[in-house]
Amino acid sequence: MTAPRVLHTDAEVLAHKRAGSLHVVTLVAPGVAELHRPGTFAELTLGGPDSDRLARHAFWILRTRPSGTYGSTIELLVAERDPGTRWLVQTAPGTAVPLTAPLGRPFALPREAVTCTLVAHEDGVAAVLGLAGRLKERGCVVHVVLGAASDARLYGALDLRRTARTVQVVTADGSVGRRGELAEVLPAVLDEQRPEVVYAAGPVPLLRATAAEAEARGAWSQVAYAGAMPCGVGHCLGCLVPVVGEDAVARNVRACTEGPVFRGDRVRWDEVTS
Amino acid sequence: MTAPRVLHTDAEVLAHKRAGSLHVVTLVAPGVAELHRPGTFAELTLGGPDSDRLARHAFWILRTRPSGTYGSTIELLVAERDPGTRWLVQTAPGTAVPLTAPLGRPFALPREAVTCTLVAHEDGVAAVLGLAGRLKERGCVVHVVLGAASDARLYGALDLRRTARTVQVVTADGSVGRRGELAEVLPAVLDEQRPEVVYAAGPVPLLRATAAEAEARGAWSQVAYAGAMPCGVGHCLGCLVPVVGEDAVARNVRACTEGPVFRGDRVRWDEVTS
Amino acid sequence: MSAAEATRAPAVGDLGAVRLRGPVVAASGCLRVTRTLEDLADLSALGAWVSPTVALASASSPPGPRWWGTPAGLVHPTSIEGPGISGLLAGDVPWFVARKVPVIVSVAAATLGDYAEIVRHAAAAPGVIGVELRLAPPGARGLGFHPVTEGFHVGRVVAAVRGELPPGCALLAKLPALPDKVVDLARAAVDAGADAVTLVDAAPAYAVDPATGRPPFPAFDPDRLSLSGPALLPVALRSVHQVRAALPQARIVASGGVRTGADVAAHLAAGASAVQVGTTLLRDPVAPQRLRTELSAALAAMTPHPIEPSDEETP
Amino acid sequence: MSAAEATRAPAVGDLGAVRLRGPVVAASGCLRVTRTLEDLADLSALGAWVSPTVALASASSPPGPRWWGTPAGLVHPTSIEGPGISGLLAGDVPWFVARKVPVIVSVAAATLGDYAEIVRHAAAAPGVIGVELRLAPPGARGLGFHPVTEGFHVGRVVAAVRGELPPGCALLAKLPALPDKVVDLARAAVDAGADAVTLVDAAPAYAVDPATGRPPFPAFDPDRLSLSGPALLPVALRSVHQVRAALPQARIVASGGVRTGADVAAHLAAGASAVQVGTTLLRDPVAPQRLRTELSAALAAMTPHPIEPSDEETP
Ligand SMILES: Cc1cc2nc3c(=O)[nH]c(=O)nc-3n(C[C@H](O)[C@H](O)[C@H](O)COP(=O)(O)OP(=O)(O)OC[C@H]3O[C@@H](n4cnc5c(N)ncnc54)[C@H](O)[C@@H]3O)c2cc1C
Ligand SMILES: Cc1cc2nc3c(=O)[nH]c(=O)nc-3n(C[C@H](O)[C@H](O)[C@H](O)COP(=O)(O)OP(=O)(O)OC[C@H]3O[C@@H](n4cnc5c(N)ncnc54)[C@H](O)[C@@H]3O)c2cc1C
Ligand SMILES: Cc1cc2nc3c(=O)[nH]c(=O)nc-3n(C[C@H](O)[C@H](O)[C@H](O)COP(=O)(O)O)c2cc1C
Ligand SMILES: Cc1cc2nc3c(=O)[nH]c(=O)nc-3n(C[C@H](O)[C@H](O)[C@H](O)COP(=O)(O)O)c2cc1C
Ligand code: FES
Ligand code: FES
Repeated sequence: MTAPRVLHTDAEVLAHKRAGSLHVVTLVAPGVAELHRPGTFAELTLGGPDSDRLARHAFWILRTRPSGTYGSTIELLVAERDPGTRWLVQTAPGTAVPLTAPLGRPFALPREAVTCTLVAHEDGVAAVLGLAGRLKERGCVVHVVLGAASDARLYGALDLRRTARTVQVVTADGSVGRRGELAEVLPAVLDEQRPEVVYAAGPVPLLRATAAEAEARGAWSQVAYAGAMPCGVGHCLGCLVPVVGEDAVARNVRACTEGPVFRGDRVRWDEVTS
Repeated sequence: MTAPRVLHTDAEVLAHKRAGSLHVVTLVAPGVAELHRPGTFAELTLGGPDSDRLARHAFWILRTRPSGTYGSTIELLVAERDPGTRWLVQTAPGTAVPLTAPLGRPFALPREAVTCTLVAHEDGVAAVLGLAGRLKERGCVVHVVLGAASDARLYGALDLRRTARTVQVVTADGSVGRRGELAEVLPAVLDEQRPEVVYAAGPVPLLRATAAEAEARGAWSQVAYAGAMPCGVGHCLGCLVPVVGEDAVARNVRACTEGPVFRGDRVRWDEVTS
Repeated sequence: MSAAEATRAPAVGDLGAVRLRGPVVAASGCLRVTRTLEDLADLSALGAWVSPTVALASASSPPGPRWWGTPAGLVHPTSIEGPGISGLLAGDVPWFVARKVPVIVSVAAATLGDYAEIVRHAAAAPGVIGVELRLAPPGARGLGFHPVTEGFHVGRVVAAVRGELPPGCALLAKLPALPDKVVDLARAAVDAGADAVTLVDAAPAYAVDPATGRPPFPAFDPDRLSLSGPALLPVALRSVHQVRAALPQARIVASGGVRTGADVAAHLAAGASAVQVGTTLLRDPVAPQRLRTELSAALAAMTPHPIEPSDEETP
Repeated sequence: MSAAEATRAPAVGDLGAVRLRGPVVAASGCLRVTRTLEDLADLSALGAWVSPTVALASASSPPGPRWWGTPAGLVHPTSIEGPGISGLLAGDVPWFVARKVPVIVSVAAATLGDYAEIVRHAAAAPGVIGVELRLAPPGARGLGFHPVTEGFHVGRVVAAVRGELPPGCALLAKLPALPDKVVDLARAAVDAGADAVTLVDAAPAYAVDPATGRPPFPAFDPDRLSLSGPALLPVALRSVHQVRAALPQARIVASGGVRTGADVAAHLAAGASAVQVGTTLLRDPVAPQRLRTELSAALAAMTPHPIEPSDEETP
């Protein structure tokens, strides 16, 4: 048998850190760091062993530390959205959290050293933080545009300034950066930066706008889909995304196994539901 | 409306302390301390808001502190027996635990200053710790006999030595005190101490033996029943105990409302199931 | 059901012969008189109290365990015990009436004659605003109760008792959890004159104690166990939805799985005009007032708003 | 059931025409081929894999949400989609066969002729040890599938396909969750020649999205929803217990609510000779090996030990 490409383990909560209204949760998860590539995700069972909520939860892998004092750890950027995430950000250190990772197909990286624009909304930044570094290693010029409702939901700008040539920030309430929405500023940004590849992570309307604006400019797009993913491992069909295959045939494919990263021009956006 | 005799509140976990293999859990529960009398109990909802286990859990009120730095608190002595109690002893301070207390009828206290023997098995000591003090205040001579599987499951002997004239200890493995079972040593103890009232808290066989040995010696017995009590407030009939009423009529009564303390001679022991 | 259909459906609290002061009702067998009941529950938050099911005769309740936790549910024996109709009318009914809680008496009987007799007693008692027929308690075959598994059985029982109810006293028919039959049973109940149908009784179930491989209730018949609690919510909602779709004018009292105000709102949106809460009363002694508060919030958050909750008092 | 009766019941793993290598079976529609499946699940821990239900023709699966969490359960649309029988036999079946996992093909059809045809295809494929008829998928009226709500319907379908199975290929009849009918349906299936009955399919259900007051699946028919998951355990156990009591010789494959090895043991103690696990495979990708381990412990802790688990390989 070949080495596994994905692991299932009882990860152990090591630490929590608040970041505005978001949370960074560090988990001891041996082996995951080594297998992770930007765009893959971790699927967690939240709420403890007696929770009556069966759906699992997907999270981007924000950072990995292949080895440290506590062994191999990963960090997640968590928005408190529902009972499961509320539980996660309140767990006592040492709590076991069943975790399956890394799952899905990562972002495709350009073969050449080209210009790339990374667009991320709120916790979507967790999908692109590591990507920025990888692209820079390959000699790419990296621009980043981050958006959020407000300052409190913005994360990673400082970190990204170390790798990216430019980092722009847009907030809906204008509490930091420019006031506005990512989708609004996108056309002007792309006209100015002229990337060959646009990477995006965030809600569906942002992904759709990214795909359209990239295509209009002859650029590639790679969009990271974060809709419902109740099982994360391909069994439930709860994550079907309508795409057009390389054979030009329309199909509905599982985002957890065929995605979560898709080529923007392959998605039939009119039929995407959430 | 008259003042309530029982409160329902989201108690807050203040602290945990290990005591051998038992745990002392301190909860902020305003008002409960003032209403509590030895023998009443607290009913807790364990596992958090999304737990799929519906049965609640009963605990003796080990100690109360009507006011302190954190307001009115109570302490419980918890044996880790099932998923609910495992959750309780691992909760982070600040966790909310729905709590209803004090429930049930307390131990009856003798009108005169008589000799009393208190018999308790493991966490049953939580039912009699406060009782010993109350009896002493009334001028009673208090003897205590504690039993446990081993030293690690024994609690409160030191505390009780301050109020009780004698404190004897029996463990099944002989790790502390005499080796043996409470029910075995009881006849000799009662012959020696000649109490007018025997109080007991522990498993049904101990309560039954206490009732029988007391009756055989013309003493009263007050036994604290700790069988299943899934609702604790009288609605589910999950706690019926067969008794003979003062009118000499046989009835099955709710231990959570008519008990948990019963006169030992009123229980139809042959029909008690657990 | 579309919003337009929802407005055609019976109003919240409408039980035909009476209108409840609020939609949340204590389910049969799940709220009992105790010394401390009023210290905990705000009884004014209840639209009504449904009594435990009684028969003509009294029957004693055996001691020992009688519920077993299952995932988000509890399995319990189905048995008709307690003080009988006279004991109930002399004891718990006046207790609630004295506290201004509208009372619905739940009854079961072995023959049509017994049904008529027990309903006559119940409906005549002061403060009783309704009678709920417990039809076919799950696994009741052999308990001596009138067997009710087909529509015509339901029709016969309802017809036999209909004449015993004075005006202002509602007749409710509580139906078993039989997904393929519920519409037929409900239609038969309504056609025979029931004011409303209560959907549904606890579901037929079984449980195994991991220590013994057998049901954990030595004192009860293992073939007469049933499931209650949140686990049942989607199953009960299904019956409510089906009956509402098939019988747009029928009044439905939902029963099954309610834990939060959102669950009450879900039952109302599916077509109920009142909603019973059972198991949750065992787990949360302050549930009546909590559900009232949560329900307002849940209805306010639902778009389109499915119903207009009624705050009118029962006349 | 007494211990004496238990020993008379069919042995663990016995499905008549075949004997499974272990009692834990992946339920229909809950385990699918992915690139990483083998990295997570130890497929050798499965007694068999039941395919998602297929029809003769293929049908595409609409995108968008298709499950909704309820207390300890999930509500999902009942629909027969996927590649059709030829696609399945060309794709996933050989994938599992190549990995030495015994395959049971689940089928549904609209007519008796179609049933015979699809079973013939399925049973002839290499590595297929059984065919499971999905009879009356909950709310299937109108989907064009053969309606199955009475014993004689079941008998007709089973009789129509019985002759299509070669020796060594077991015929399973998966029955709907209809508590009052399950014994009749099971008897009809066995009498018509089914090797075993699978008890039960997901239960008819309904769900309301608190934001809209309507079911949360815009792409699916709101009248064809069903409930799966741990919430269902006591309901499924009841059917197993009832059929075992009524038909002591019948082979039963349990389905419903299994989360732990203790739940598998409970189904075995209630009378099953194999136990399917469905929803738990969605939530715990390592469930096959976990259940195998937990089952041994659970059986060891049960007194009296209800059954002797079989470790024999399928021939
Ligand atoms: C008056 C009184 C006072 C007490 N005082 C104390 C005290 O001071 N300290 C102390 O430590 N203890 C005390 N106890 C005992 C304590 O309440 C319980 O023993 C303890 O909480 C364990 O509960 P249990 O017995 O219900 O647990 P278990 O026996 O572990 O629970 C068994 C129950 O779990 C449920 N269950 C099993 N499997 C599942 C599943 N898969 N999903 C959902 N549910 C399931 C079943 O309903 C079963 O009934 C007291 C009890 C009483 C009545
Ligand atoms: C690939 C991917 C990556 C992601 N990365 C991140 C990330 O890095 N950071 C981040 O914060 N988020 C991330 N998300 C989003 C995150 O997984 C979810 O948004 C979050 O966990 C909330 O889950 P939800 O949407 O299911 O919750 P909700 O929308 O709150 O849950 C709704 C579900 O709850 C269930 N439910 C409702 N009521 C009940 C009840 N009474 N009982 C039981 N169940 C009930 C219903 O099934 C319903 O489907 C990511 C998602 C994906 C797919
Ligand atoms: C402890 C208990 C006792 C019950 N007793 C009765 C009863 O006497 N008569 C009756 O019609 N239903 C009885 N039921 C069923 C409930 O009234 C209710 O219909 C069912 O439990 C489903 O609702 P729930 O999920 O809110 O509990 C009882 C349920 C429980 C849990
Ligand atoms: C996502 C999902 C898909 C399912 N698909 C099918 C199916 O195609 N055919 C079938 O017979 N049952 C299907 N079922 C029902 C399961 O096979 C099983 O009988 C049911 O879920 C009860 O078992 P469980 O509680 O272990 O999930 C499906 C269930 C789920 C949750
Ligand atoms: S999340 Fe279940 S198949 Fe993708
Ligand atoms: S514990 Fe429910 S009535 Fe006593």
